[in-house]
Amino acid sequence: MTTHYLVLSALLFAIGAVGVLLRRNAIVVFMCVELMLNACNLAFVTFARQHGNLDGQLIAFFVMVVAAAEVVIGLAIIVMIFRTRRSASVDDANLLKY
Amino acid sequence: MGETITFWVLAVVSVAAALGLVFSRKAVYSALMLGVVMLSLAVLYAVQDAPFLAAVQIIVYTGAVMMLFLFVLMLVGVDSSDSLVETIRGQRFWAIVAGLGFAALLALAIGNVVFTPAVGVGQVTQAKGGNIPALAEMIFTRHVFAFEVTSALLITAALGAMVLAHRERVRPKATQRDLARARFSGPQPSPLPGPGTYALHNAIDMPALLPDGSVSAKSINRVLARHELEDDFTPTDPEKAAMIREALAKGEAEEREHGVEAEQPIQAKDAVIKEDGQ
Amino acid sequence: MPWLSILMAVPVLGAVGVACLPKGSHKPAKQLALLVSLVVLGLTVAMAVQFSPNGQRFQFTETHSWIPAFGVNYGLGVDGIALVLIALSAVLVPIVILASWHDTDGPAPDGRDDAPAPKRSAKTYFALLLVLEAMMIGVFAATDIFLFYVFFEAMLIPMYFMIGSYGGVQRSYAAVKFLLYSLFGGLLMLVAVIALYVVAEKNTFMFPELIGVVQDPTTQKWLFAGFFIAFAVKAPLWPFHTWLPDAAAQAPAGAAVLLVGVLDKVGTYGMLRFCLELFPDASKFFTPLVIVLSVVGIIYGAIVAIGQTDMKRLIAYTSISHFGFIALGVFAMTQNAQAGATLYMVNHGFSTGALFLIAGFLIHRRGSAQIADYGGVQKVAPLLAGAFLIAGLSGLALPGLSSFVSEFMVLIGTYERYAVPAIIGALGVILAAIYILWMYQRMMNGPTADSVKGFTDLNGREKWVVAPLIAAIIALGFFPKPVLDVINPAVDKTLDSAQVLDKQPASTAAEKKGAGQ
Amino acid sequence: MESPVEIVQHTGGAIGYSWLMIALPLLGAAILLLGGRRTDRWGHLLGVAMSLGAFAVAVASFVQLLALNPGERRRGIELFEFIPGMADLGVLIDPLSISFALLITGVGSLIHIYSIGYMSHDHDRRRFFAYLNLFVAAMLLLVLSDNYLGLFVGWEGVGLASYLLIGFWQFKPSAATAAKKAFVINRVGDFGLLIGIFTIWTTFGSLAFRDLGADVATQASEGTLTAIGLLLLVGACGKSAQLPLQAWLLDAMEGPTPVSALIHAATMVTAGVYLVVRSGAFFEAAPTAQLVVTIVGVATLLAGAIIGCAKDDIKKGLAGSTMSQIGYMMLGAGLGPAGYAFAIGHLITHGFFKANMFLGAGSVMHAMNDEVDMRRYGALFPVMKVTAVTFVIGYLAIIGFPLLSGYYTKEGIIETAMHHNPVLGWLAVLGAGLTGFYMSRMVFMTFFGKKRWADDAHPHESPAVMTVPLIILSIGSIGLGAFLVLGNRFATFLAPAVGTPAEMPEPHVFGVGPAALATLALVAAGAAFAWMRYGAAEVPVTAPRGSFLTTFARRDLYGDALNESLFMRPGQWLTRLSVFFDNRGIDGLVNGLAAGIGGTSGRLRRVQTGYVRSYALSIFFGAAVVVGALLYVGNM
Repeated sequence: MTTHYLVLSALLFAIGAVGVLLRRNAIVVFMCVELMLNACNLAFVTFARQHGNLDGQLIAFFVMVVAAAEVVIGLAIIVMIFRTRRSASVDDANLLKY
Repeated sequence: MGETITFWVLAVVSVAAALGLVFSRKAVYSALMLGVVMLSLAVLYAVQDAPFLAAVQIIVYTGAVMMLFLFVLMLVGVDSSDSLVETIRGQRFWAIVAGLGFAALLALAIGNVVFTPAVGVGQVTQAKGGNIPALAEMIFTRHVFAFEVTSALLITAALGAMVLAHRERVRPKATQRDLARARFSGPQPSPLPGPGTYALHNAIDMPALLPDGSVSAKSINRVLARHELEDDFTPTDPEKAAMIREALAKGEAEEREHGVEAEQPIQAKDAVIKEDGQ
Repeated sequence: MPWLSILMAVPVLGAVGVACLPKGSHKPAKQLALLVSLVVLGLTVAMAVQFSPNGQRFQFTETHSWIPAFGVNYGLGVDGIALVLIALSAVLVPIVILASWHDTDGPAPDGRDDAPAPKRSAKTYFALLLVLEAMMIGVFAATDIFLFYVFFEAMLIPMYFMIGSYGGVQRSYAAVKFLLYSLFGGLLMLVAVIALYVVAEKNTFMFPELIGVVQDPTTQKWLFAGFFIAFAVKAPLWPFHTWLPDAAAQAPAGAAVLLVGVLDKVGTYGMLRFCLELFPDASKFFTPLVIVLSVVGIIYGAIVAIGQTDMKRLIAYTSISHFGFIALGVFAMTQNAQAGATLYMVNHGFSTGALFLIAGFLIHRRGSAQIADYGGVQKVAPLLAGAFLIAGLSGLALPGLSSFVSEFMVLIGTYERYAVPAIIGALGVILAAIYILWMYQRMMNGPTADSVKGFTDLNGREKWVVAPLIAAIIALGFFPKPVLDVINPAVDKTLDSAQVLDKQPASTAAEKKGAGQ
Repeated sequence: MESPVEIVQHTGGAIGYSWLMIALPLLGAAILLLGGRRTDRWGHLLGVAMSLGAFAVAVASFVQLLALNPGERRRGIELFEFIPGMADLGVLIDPLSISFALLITGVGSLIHIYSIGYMSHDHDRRRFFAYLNLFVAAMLLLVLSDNYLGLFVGWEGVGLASYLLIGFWQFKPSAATAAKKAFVINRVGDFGLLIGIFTIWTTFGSLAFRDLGADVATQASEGTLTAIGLLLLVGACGKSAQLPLQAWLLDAMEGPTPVSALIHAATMVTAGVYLVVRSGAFFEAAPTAQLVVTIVGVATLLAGAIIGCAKDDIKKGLAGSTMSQIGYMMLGAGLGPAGYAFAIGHLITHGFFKANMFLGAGSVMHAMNDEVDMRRYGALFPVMKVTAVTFVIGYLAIIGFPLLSGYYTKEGIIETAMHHNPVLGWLAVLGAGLTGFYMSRMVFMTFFGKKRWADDAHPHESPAVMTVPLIILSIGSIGLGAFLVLGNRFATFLAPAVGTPAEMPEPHVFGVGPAALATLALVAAGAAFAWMRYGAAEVPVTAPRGSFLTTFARRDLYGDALNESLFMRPGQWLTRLSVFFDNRGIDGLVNGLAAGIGGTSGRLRRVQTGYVRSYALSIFFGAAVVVGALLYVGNM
């Protein structure tokens, strides 16, 4: 069963990554990042169960904490950018280039 | 046996939801899709005897973080759908190639590892009397520093968000006298008509009438009005439907004419700032 | 009496003094610079007098440890070859200062001394010149290889600024090209210096201790290559020469003289001192290559010189041909050839220096460096034309003038060991006659071009510049013995430590004559 | 077969001060050049004084040398060490060098005096006398030096002086080109001599004549000796305008006439002959080299004569004849010890009568306000009596009129040549005939026949300061030949310096041998033919279009055209090619490298698109690579 879980987690991670690459709306990109984080949590929990060692679950717990902090800051930035630029598209902020 | 069934059901649901998250046009739909994924994962945690995590996932993650997303979506304009046409040349193609490649690689990696049957955390949790005490004992003995650091992290995150979102008051707070002066120098001295003042109806979606009898575009919520028109929930009385359509058209005309800021309902405070700013 | 340190300190202090003069004091800056350089000249002469040619090899040595961790010490010392080159630079600098009296001034009416405010600050120019002199003396006096390398690179900076901010129209291109070329060479040498330090495992950079230490032939070859390429770029051997014409053409006349007269000599001096003595077997291995390069340089430099239209570029190409002779002499590894090469370094400094300075006077009068813009100067300024002729003739190694003695010794020394390169090298003598006399004819003879009518002859200052150079050229031409007596023992020791067995491969009659001596 | 005697170190007496001969004119040149305008007034007198001073020292040394018995007549004086360990400059006084010195200073002084008159109107006459003194000093250094290096210094010094004097009137572009051409072609000759000196040094380890005596043949292989001989010959040809390198002599006539007289008739052009005679030891040890010398001599002899026949410019005609007479001397020098005495004898007599004729031509030009074309002369005899008489004496001497000086020395050369190699002998006789023709042509066109003067020309006799040297020179060209040749007086005098031949035939007053009579006949025929064409008949003022042979001669046997196409044009092409290669090739490479680096960095810059998503893509690719690597390493 463990391989199934891991493959699922890999699949979710890949979809999240593709989502980050394809979507232009900052918030959707942010959600895809959250999806990738969750995929990792799933893998951690699976390994915890596999090795019979609670560390996996502990790590997953910490990941959630960090994810929360990250979301707060990320969304604050998105709001701030939106307020100044009136657009939440990721591609609009491309002044720092050649 | 039950576990495999739940796994396969939830796996399919979560993958579909993930795909939906990535490919849906509207941001709100993506948010909901993410919620679905999170919930299915929570169940999977539970199945993998991590009840505490399942609970935290549902309460904290889905409950709080997802809702945060929805809030920001609302702020940013829930209807801001973006077209799926790709602007960067070759981005889509290479993104998919990379995604597939990565997934294949991981699958390959996982594939060629032969797993012994899972040991399961049962034995450890019994010794400590349940999953939560075991986790608690670990957190507060071996990982107490990490725990304290995460608490500091959360506080700073909260503080950070406030600092980021805070807008320094550039001018003194508008006093009562200023507000009065602004109102009478502004285009709209009298308070805006309440939804029902000359309202023929007390429904939220019905536009109020201006003293000169014309429909007030600002008195309705454009998003709701648009939904009604699109999904044909307009009131049966054609005359009322016409009023909604008229208000909506007038709002969009004004929006085109004045540029974006006409979208939001004008607060007096902003009017003051705008005037002084000129 | 730490002669060498004083010799380096005085110009540096002078430079600081010149730089700190109040703003806008151009004339006093020049006078102070001239005074300082004359003091240095006096000190050099005093030092040279005390130098005993047949005494032990390095004299006036000073060794203070500088970076004990690497065994780098502030080692100075002078042997015959280095002394002669230091004397050359000490003589050239005051002459150059005197000659570039108006170089930094705006388009002053020619000849008159009260020129209007200069376009660019004369103070920095003369300060740079003095700093350059200090480094020139340093590079020849250093017996510690690391110190030599430091001076080798440091010399580029003042010259870069002198070309870069005081040069002609394309000065920045020329200055950058000069700097990149030399740095490229210098970095290779840095690698070789470090490798040498590591391979020798003697925890010292002192040159006398490192002679013949590196035994294994392959490392010797690599280290030799590192050193040699740096020196080949510096003293332009054939493929690495394209920076010299640009730098010399764009630099002001005084800077060009120092660039060609002394800076490039560091390259050939380096070959003679470091390449030959530190890596004897590698030198012998690479000798055929170097001989081919130098002979190509001689012929190629001369031919391209004939085709030039710009006066200073032509003189630059002639000095590429002369450097071919010097390198040929160094690597022919016979007593006559190497003594001739060293003497050639000195003579070349005087003859090409005189050519450049007089070209500078002409450009100062006419404003353009194109040969076609002149014609019939001889009628209008006979003294100027006469000096130009003597300098040109010493350029084409006319007997009775200095370059002939050295060129003769180089060629006869090379002929003793390699006949064909000497013969091809001797062809350069004919090409030299063509390019010098053709230039002289187009500029000085024929009907006086109207643009040249307003020329004034050499004024007092310019006479003081040209007279010592011409005197040196004629004196060294007729009586080179005193200089050769200083050079010969030093060359002898160089050849010993370069393990050259048959220094004088002449036939039996030589022994008979030698015995009779 | 007696070889030259040992050189003895000498101190004291006139010979002890013989180095003054070089020093005095050198000092004079230095004073006049450095003095500048201040020395203008008395400059020329100083020049003449210095030249006469040198002549006095030469005569004193000559007298002291005669006083010594023949065995020790080679005196060496040590001066100073030029290049330590290689060569020390010194003076060698022996019969050969003293006879040259006498010729140079004697004729030189006469020409100095003559130039006072000739150059009287030229405002930088001072510079002219400075260069003349410089020339005399360099020529004396050449002939008096006791080693090859000193000889070489004198050799190039003479080349420099000729460059300065040919190009004396610098404002004339033709003079400047002629001067440059002379110097460059001399330099080609010097290149040969330089390589010869290197070979001598490498094989014998010394450059002093003292060590290169007759035993030279034993110390080196035949091959090297021939090589040395040929290289010295190349040097000699360069300086004496012999065949391969003769193009510069005719252009050298651009210089003032005294220059042509002194340098291109009497002294400099004979330096080549001196070199061949002085290095006799090498040539005797290498017969092939000697043969080549004789061949070159005869070839030049004929070429010079042919050119002489076609030239209308009097100075160019005389230059052609000089070339041919030096051909005779080279022929004589190539015959070994037997010919040396006659070669040097002819050299000295030629010095007198050729200088005499050149100065005569100079005074004619002076009178006809610098007209050089003989077709503009005619019937000058009555008007310029002294010049005409001296010129005719010179003419008779050069064609070998019996009893005059040219007859004895040229006859001697032809006799020895006939004895040595008949083919060369008869060619020499043919040359003598041609000489008879063109010299007579020159005399008849100039002094006899009808008047063809330009309308503004009113010739008059030159002032005394010019005619006195003419008279002295003509006296010399009458008696000198007989004095030297009869009784082998000059041969015995030269013996200690150059050795003596196995047997010395006793020359007789009037040669009756077959060769002598044939020469006389041919000369007479030539003169008669010339009288018929130019004396009696009407000489057209403009040169008629000649047959193929005349244009061939007029174009100096296409010597210049040959040089042009063989060396000049390819040279210019090569120069343009290498300048192009240098600018485009090497510089192109360097600048290309720089541009290349600039280009790549420009393209690399474009990777920074500014879009967050493309950066995310590259990060993702990076992650994929890392996973792949881990996988690869994991199960490797």
